[in-house]
Amino acid sequence: MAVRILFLGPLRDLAGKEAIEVSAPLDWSVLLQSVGEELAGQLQSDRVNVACAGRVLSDKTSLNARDGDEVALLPPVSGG
Amino acid sequence: MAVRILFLGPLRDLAGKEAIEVSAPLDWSVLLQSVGEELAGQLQSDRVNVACAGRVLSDKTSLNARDGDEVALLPPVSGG
Amino acid sequence: MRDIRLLDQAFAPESLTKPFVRANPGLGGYCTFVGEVRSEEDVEALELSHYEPITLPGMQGLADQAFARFDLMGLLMVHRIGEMLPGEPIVCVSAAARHRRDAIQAVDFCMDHLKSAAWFWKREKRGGEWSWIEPREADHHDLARWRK
Amino acid sequence: MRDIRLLDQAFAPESLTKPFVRANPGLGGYCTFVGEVRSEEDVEALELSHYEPITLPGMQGLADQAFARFDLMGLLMVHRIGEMLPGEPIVCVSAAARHRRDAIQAVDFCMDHLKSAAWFWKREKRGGEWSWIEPREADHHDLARWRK
Repeated sequence: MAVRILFLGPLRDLAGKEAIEVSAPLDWSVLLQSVGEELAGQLQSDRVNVACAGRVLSDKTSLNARDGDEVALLPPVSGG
Repeated sequence: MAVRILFLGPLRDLAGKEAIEVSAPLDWSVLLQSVGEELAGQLQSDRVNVACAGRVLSDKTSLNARDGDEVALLPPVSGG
Repeated sequence: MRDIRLLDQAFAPESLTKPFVRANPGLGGYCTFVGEVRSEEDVEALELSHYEPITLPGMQGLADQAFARFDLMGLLMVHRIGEMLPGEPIVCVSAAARHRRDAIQAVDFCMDHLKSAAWFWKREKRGGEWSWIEPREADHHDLARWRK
Repeated sequence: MRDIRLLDQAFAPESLTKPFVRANPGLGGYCTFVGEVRSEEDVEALELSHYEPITLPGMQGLADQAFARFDLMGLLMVHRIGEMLPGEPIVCVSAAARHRRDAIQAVDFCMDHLKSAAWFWKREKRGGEWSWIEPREADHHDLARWRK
């Protein structure tokens, strides 16, 4: 098992894929290294949220994903 | 022809009838005399409006009803 | 599209709102409020009286105000008169607009005015006895919001 | 009565609101808002994506807030996901309450939150090309009203 990093909305276009798998454990700095420079830049914006195992993190830098967790990168929602 | 004075809502119960007919012309003081003491008291309250010929009067004391006009006494509307 | 009516018979709100919505193609959203005679213990019936020469023109004037104040595509305003039973609709207001808040606010605005500033008199029957309903303070407060 | 759903197929709002209203006997009124995909020049389709583990729980949390804040008897909140055509309903919120302003305000509250604080991402297709829709300033402003 590993950690699945899922890209949502416009971040999926930026990533060019739906998800990547990385080995556990996954913390904030490893996440930034795993997603490439452009996405790492986006991730550092206040407007992008991170969910781990189905919960949106109030402090995304405290990320600590374990084997089998899904980490979702959540761009700003659309007002439409 | 004459002026018809129409009682609406709770004022109809107070009047004990739907309408009375009086001779034209009808001004404010004649109206007060025509409707009896209890209704005259009600009429002097700010909460009771008067319509003449299908228009609510902004100043009811300026009433000047002519032959064929209908004068309606409008109690406060119900919020319910 | 404007549809303002007084009805003296029971009505099904959907039978009015469905054609209303279809008559406003290109809308972004629509908001509908339906008020019913509340079933309270011992209330047997509600009666709404009106005064033909001013009640409907007053509702048309209210619709003019709503169109002036909000960016609306259409407004439906239907009010019952006569005797009604608990559970029956009394009023149905629906507003169609490009943007949601115009539709929602127009309904709020029209309902506050229909409750406190429209020419209707209500009485209710309990235990076989009719009694007139007095204006509610909360309704005047709701209405005052729009004068700011 | 609470009915919170995500739907991945086109729906007719009345088919949801009619049973909802019937499931809240004794209500004083109900307010319904339906948002549709606006027909704008050259918009061919709209797509809404979501994230299963948080989108529906987020809507349930929003319903909890609405019940805590307003005196409600029932709340229906239905949101489309997937690809939609102009004219199709995207969202339907209906609130049933004893008093009208609770119903109207609950719909206003839920819509503001669904627009700006719910986990949906929208893109639209124009001339065969998809592009993501950015948040609108007006929507954030609408949402901020409830924080006062």
